[in-house]
Amino acid sequence: MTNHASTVTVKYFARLREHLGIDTEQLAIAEQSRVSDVLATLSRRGGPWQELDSDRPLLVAVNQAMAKTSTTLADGDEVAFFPPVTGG
Amino acid sequence: MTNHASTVTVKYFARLREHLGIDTEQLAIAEQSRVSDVLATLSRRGGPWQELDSDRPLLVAVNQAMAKTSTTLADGDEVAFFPPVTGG
Amino acid sequence: MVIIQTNDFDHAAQYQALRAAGPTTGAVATFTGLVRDFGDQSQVSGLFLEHYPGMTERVIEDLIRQASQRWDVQAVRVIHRVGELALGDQIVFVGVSSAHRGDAFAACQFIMDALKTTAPFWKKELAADGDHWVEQKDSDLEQAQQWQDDTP
Amino acid sequence: MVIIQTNDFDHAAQYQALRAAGPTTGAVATFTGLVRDFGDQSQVSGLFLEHYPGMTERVIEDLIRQASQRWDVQAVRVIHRVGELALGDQIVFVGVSSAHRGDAFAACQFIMDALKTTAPFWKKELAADGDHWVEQKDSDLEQAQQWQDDTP
Repeated sequence: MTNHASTVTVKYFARLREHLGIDTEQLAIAEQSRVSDVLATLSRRGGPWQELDSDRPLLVAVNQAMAKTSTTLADGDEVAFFPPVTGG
Repeated sequence: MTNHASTVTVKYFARLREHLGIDTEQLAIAEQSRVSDVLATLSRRGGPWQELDSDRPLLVAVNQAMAKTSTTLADGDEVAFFPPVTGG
Repeated sequence: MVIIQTNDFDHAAQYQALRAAGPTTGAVATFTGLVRDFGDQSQVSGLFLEHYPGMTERVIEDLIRQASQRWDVQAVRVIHRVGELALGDQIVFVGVSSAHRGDAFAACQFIMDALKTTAPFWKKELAADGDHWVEQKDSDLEQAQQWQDDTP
Repeated sequence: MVIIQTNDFDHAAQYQALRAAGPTTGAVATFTGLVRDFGDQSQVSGLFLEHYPGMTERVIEDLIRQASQRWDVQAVRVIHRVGELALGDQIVFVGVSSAHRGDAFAACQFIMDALKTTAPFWKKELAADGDHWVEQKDSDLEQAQQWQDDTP
């Protein structure tokens, strides 16, 4: 049984935000979860969420700094998923 | 005896203009004269003019385009002598 | 100085602030990006720009820090607009003042190139036949990559 | 557009003209050179700038032609002041508009670098301990040289 010891804020931007129909949510995660665990959890919701587990280029930031799927999360972290950036 | 068949306008700029105390003059030259001939003629005036024959960096333009000491001059040409440029 | 805003900005005021950086300021380089009349698809009528508030400012401030370590830079000003923009509108301003022109040019171009690939902004092109999110360009990645190979 | 003048110029008006180059203008790069508080010697109070009228315009127009052949350039504006200038005064403006930022940056920097070594301007620094003509810098020659090695 999973130990829901931590809560992270998850944010979605741009095409991903529109596709999932949500811009932010609170998510309970097990201690020592990695970004890849969060992605697996989210993609199990099915429907548009399966895109999170696909090959489509997807970037992740943890606490507003670029991160990797192997990054370990702590209670209160802010995790953001978004497509490659296209500003300027 | 030199054949004074052509006349050129000679201009001097910047440090050179101040050093020679002149900014422009008309000069009679032999046909088929080169820029180097003009420099030799001018430097024979002595005093500050000898600088024209020295190693000091000196640029030359003929009809407002950069030229060489080997450039041949024609009647009515505009010859300009000046130090390396320092604008901008 | 980094500002993210929906309103338009006054280019002249930015330039004058850069020019006034100090008596040893000899060079001011500026770059301005405008909404232009073509994109991934044709008939673009405007743009919608989304960003990640907080992270955007952090990323750009870090780029300014990197530029200041690498080049002789006296003042840097970056403004990026978000929200809905029309054709011809100003999108982004990067301005750098320095004692030397080479440093002003390099720092300005570095910040702009790096901003395009690392600052969390996303552009959606608005068009008569439907809006669409702009895809990242390989040329932008290559342009940003070159600064990692160069030694100033 | 090349203008040599003794009067100051309006940076904002130059930028607005470049910005209005057309609906496909996506990038405007500008460079401005200012009289700064140090030179070959210390205590510079100002500059006197001399030029070769006629040749100056030809040389700069040729640089603009070269830039237009090498890069995608929509409008170029160059202004260079001559006569007596004070500390902090604007000396030179080079502005380029283009569809693409890389072209705007490159053309702007190329014209500025080449102008410094090929346009017939001469600077005299005015100082309390005597005026003196500025010597050409090796760094300027090297900066201009690099454009001959590069392939855009």
